[in-house]
Amino acid sequence: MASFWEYANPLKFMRTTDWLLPVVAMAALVVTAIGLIWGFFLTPDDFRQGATVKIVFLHVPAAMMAINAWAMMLVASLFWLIRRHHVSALAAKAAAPVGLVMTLIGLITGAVWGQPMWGTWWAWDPRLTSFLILFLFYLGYIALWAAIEDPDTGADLTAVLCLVGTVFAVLSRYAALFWNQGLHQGASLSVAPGTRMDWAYKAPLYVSMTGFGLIFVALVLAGTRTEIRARRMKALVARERMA
Amino acid sequence: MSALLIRDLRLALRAGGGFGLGLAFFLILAVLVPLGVGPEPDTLSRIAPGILWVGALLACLLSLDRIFALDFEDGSLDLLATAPLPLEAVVSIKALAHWITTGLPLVLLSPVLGLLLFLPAEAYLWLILSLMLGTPALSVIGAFGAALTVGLKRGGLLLSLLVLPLYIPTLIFGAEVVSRGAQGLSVATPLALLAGITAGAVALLPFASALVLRINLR
Amino acid sequence: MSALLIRDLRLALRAGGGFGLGLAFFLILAVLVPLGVGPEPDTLSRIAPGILWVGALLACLLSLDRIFALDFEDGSLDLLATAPLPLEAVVSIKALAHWITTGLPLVLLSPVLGLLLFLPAEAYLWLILSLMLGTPALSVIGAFGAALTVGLKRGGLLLSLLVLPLYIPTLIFGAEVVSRGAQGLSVATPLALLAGITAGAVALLPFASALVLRINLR
Amino acid sequence: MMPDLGRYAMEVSLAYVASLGLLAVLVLWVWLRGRAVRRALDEFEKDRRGHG
Amino acid sequence: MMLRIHDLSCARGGLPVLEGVSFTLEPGMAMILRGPNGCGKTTLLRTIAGLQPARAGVIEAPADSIAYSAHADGIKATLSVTENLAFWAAVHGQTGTGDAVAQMNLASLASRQAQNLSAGQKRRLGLARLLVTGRPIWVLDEPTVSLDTDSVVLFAQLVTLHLERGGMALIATHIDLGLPEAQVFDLRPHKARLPEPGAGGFDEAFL
Amino acid sequence: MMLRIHDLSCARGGLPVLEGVSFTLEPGMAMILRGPNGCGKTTLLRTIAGLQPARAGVIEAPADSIAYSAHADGIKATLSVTENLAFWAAVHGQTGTGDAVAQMNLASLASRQAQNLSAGQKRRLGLARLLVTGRPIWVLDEPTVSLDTDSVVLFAQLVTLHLERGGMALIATHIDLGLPEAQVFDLRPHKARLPEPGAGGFDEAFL
Ligand code: HEM
Ligand SMILES: Nc1ncnc2c1ncn2[C@@H]1O[C@H](COP(=O)(O)OP(=O)(O)OP(=O)(O)O)[C@@H](O)[C@H]1O
Ligand SMILES: Nc1ncnc2c1ncn2[C@@H]1O[C@H](COP(=O)(O)OP(=O)(O)OP(=O)(O)O)[C@@H](O)[C@H]1O
Ligand SMILES: [Mg+2]
Ligand SMILES: [Mg+2]
Repeated sequence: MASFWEYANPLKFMRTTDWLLPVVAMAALVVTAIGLIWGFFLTPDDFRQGATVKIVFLHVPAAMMAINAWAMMLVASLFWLIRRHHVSALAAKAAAPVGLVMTLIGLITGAVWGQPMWGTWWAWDPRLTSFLILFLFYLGYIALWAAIEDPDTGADLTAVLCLVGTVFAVLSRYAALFWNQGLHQGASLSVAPGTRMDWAYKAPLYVSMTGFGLIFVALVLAGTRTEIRARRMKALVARERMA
Repeated sequence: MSALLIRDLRLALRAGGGFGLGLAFFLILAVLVPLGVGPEPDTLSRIAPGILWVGALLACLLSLDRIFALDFEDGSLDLLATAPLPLEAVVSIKALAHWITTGLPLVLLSPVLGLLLFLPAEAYLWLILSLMLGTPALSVIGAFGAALTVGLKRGGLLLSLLVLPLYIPTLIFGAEVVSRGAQGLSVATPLALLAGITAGAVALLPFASALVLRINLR
Repeated sequence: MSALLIRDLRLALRAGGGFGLGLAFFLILAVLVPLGVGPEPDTLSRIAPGILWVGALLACLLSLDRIFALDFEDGSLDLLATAPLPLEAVVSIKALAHWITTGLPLVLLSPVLGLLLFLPAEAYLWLILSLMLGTPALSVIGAFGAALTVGLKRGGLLLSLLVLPLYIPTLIFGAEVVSRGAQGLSVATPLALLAGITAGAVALLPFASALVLRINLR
Repeated sequence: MMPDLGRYAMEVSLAYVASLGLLAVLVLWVWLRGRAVRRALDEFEKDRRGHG
Repeated sequence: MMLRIHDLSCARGGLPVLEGVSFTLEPGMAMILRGPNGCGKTTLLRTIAGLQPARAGVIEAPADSIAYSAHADGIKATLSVTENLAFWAAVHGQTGTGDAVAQMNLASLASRQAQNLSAGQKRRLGLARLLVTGRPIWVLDEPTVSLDTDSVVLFAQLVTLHLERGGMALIATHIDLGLPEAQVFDLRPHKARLPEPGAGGFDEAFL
Repeated sequence: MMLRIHDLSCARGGLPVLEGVSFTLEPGMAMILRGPNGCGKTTLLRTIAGLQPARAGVIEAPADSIAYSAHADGIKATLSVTENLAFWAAVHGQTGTGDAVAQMNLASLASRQAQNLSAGQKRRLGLARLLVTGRPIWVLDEPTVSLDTDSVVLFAQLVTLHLERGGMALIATHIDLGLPEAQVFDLRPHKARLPEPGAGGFDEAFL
């Protein structure tokens, strides 16, 4: 386990990602391209949904990553609060914009899909609603980081916001479920019983989910490297001012 | 403890303390909505529960930055942090003072605004009850947001952005109580959930707020 | 003159300048209202014009205190007052910068929020047009309010109270344009009145604002 | 090459264009910001070494 | 009952400011901190008062024994002198503010709102607060700013009385307070040395 | 081109502060204002700069000839040194900030954000602003606060150069600037006497 914590050292992290980042980035590009090309060009139309079923290869991976990104931020925030490793705080900071864009892609593809399927761009369905609320949480988290001068204070405050926000995001999900029962698909893919989706769709879907996951990892690594550099720059400037 | 409460109430009531501004804002909002939406009693009475709750929430929101910012600026907060009171108690009492000067008057004013929005007669009781149960949660959650942003210059809009999403569960259950009440349906479940949220927030959030405040002071 | 405009825009866009917060607030409000009022598309689409206008107004309102307060605190306002620019021009340009960073983005975001509130398809054009015509008035009137309260500590809530009543005519005509548009009625009269208010406010209010500002500086 | 998207051509292509566009913007933003920060830091450190 | 500081090191804004500060205060002792602007006096006092964590080192003091007074006085402009004092007395579980008012020569101003006091009077009110905390260790940050000479003398008498009763005082100041019995602690030798930035490297603390 | 003050009387917060102030500045002249804290230096300078009306008396100066510099510098923390200066230059219809940057020894900091400047560097930036206004009459309120001795000398040279070119300077300060040619104007004799409150009556000014 001790070896794992070494990567929380900025220097070690920079060295490792020096070679890891290009690898992950390439993998992300290739896998995503395969998944999307397969999904877009090589899948049959659904008998009910027609060609719109092709949207699933963007919608579901994006939605999944939007939630996973928040989960990753939660874990990184906990790491920071407990072990105070700077890299984890900076990784959480770097993940937020990626999560935000994933949420946005989920929302947009969902809206575009909703128009032919449900006859409306938007419905106040609980799942959609909680997704919109997640979007708001991302905005708040990013805005708080941007507003604070001192990096350690920023890391502390955003970490607490992430924890408290998670609790309230979950509460909002239940509140939204209580408030309105919706139109949206259930978990048609995740759980084994009643597997409703054909392998012709499932296979490319898995590929593009992996691709989105890799994109996320690559962007977070790149973002964390940037944040580490920015942090070092800030420290050097402050130190010069002091001397 | 009571000394702090009394001081905060006294400061709010003295000239320039800002007591009544939240109330006035609530009133103005209830006037603006009919002006924007149009005067039909049907529509207004349908949306009245939601609008009143959203209005209460915004009125609460706008007075949040007074909870800690003034004490931070004049150094009182440093001194309170070194006083024998635990900071958790300070936070709770300040949230209580905020509720007494903002939430409670909102509860009392709300029936009047209900009239302006043609709230159905059956709903008044539930409006008062739900606001009574829910506004403490608004103050406590708001105190958390205020503690998060206390050191920031002109943090007002950021504060709103952080706090409003946290208000969502309270809003949903609160408005649901009133609109179910207006339709004569059972309100037991949302009322219980509202009470649960308030109880949870009051019991747990002061710890988070005190933590954040300590971080901001150092 | 353009130097001032460019500086204000640049400041708003730099980190911590608060650009986008008003927008986020507008978005949150459009989310809160359905959560309070309930998800029925019928009701929502009926109240959408009014709610969107009230939301734009509040988002504008909450960013007003940035117009002068920051410049006042760091002494720039004193220096601007002694610069060769007439203070009326300073006020107008600052209102313009506020509009570009708040009003204009609101206009552009409003169709998306229209989706969330099920605004009828015919109304989108009128929504954008009316906001485009009306938000400059909001910024100019707001700049007047900000000039009135510039020296006050935590003047935010007071500012809201002073400005909201001044916003009422703009709100009424603006929302009327959209709701008539939604029903397919003629919008010529309210549109003309809205344009009239904006033209009048833009032409005359800067003089009042400059006057008030001069009084607050001395 | 292009599959026949039937009557949903608009929707499907819109979804793909919008999503890929957003992703491209994100990647570009991460990349540009990374480059800017790296350059600033390099310059700063070179300066320091130059001045002793 | 004593205050023991051992090998203390403190930071401000993420940068180390002071290091290796050690001293002990025993009942009846006063210690004056000296050092140029920006040398870290305020930072040290805030650390000792428990408002910010130390980077390293030991601060030993009985719980709830330190009364801290900062650059800002924590005075509410719309409360009267007595109301301000009574509040702090109540917070510290004390009763009666009469003594403090008399000792700081505020009797004629007791019912005046704080916003109508001059800067020096305000400062006297801030110092009177120390008397109503009932705490033995006073940690004071430039207590005599904007006081006139008479008030400085009054303040020195007050500190002497406090020491005679077994209290302690740790005072950061630039001027001569007229406390001959006080020890002086010069902070200049304790300026933190910055760790060398690793050549092109990023160590844990980014420095 | 000159600045003539005759029998000026000014007020702060509704209370008269100074009265009977008269002096004249001609091209090439500098005048130093002296007086204890709170005697009204800032008030007088703000009145002369046109930021507040005089209670009585005459201020004669050509339009748009006064460059005022206050306790606060009007520097935007998120703009760089050049951006800050270029803005003020543009407002005053001037172009080019290179000279000002070089003269105030800011060249190495030109692209640094103002928030990363130390207090003294910030102050130098504030003074560089005077150079880009292109105005002949400098009205400066404690311009050397937080400057180190080298910078004070630099500033004095700058003022001398400005005077040689036919400029004027009116400076409120507590320290010795090293401007032997400057005249000194002591404000103490000009403290406003409060009018006697009319016995039980309310006179025009409520005093
Ligand atoms: C703006 C509107 C929409 C939003 C915000 C949205 C959001 C989501 C979210 C959050 C998930 C869950 C992903 C996960 O748990 O891994 C999801 C999955 C899914 N969505 Fe949507 N959605 C929207 C519209 C639609 C529409 C219109 C359709 C199709 C008619 C659709 C079909 C699906 C499908 C098939 C899944 C996969 C379900 C599963 O197996 O978990 N969505 N969407
Ligand atoms: N937020 C901050 N970020 C970085 N450095 C800071 C910050 N705040 C203060 N400093 C620096 O920390 C150092 C110590 O400041 P401190 O306030 O303790 O000084 P001081 O000895 O009390 O000075 P004074 O005599 O002026 O009160 C100063 O050099 C200051 O510039
Ligand atoms: N708002 C106010 N209301 C009443 N009196 C005020 C107000 N502001 C300032 N004063 C008083 O006006 C007097 C003049 O203030 P001014 O700022 O001009 O002094 P100064 O000579 O510049 O002092 P310093 O040397 O400290 O800068 C002071 O005695 C001050 O107490
Ligand atoms: Mg200090
Ligand atoms: Mg002054």
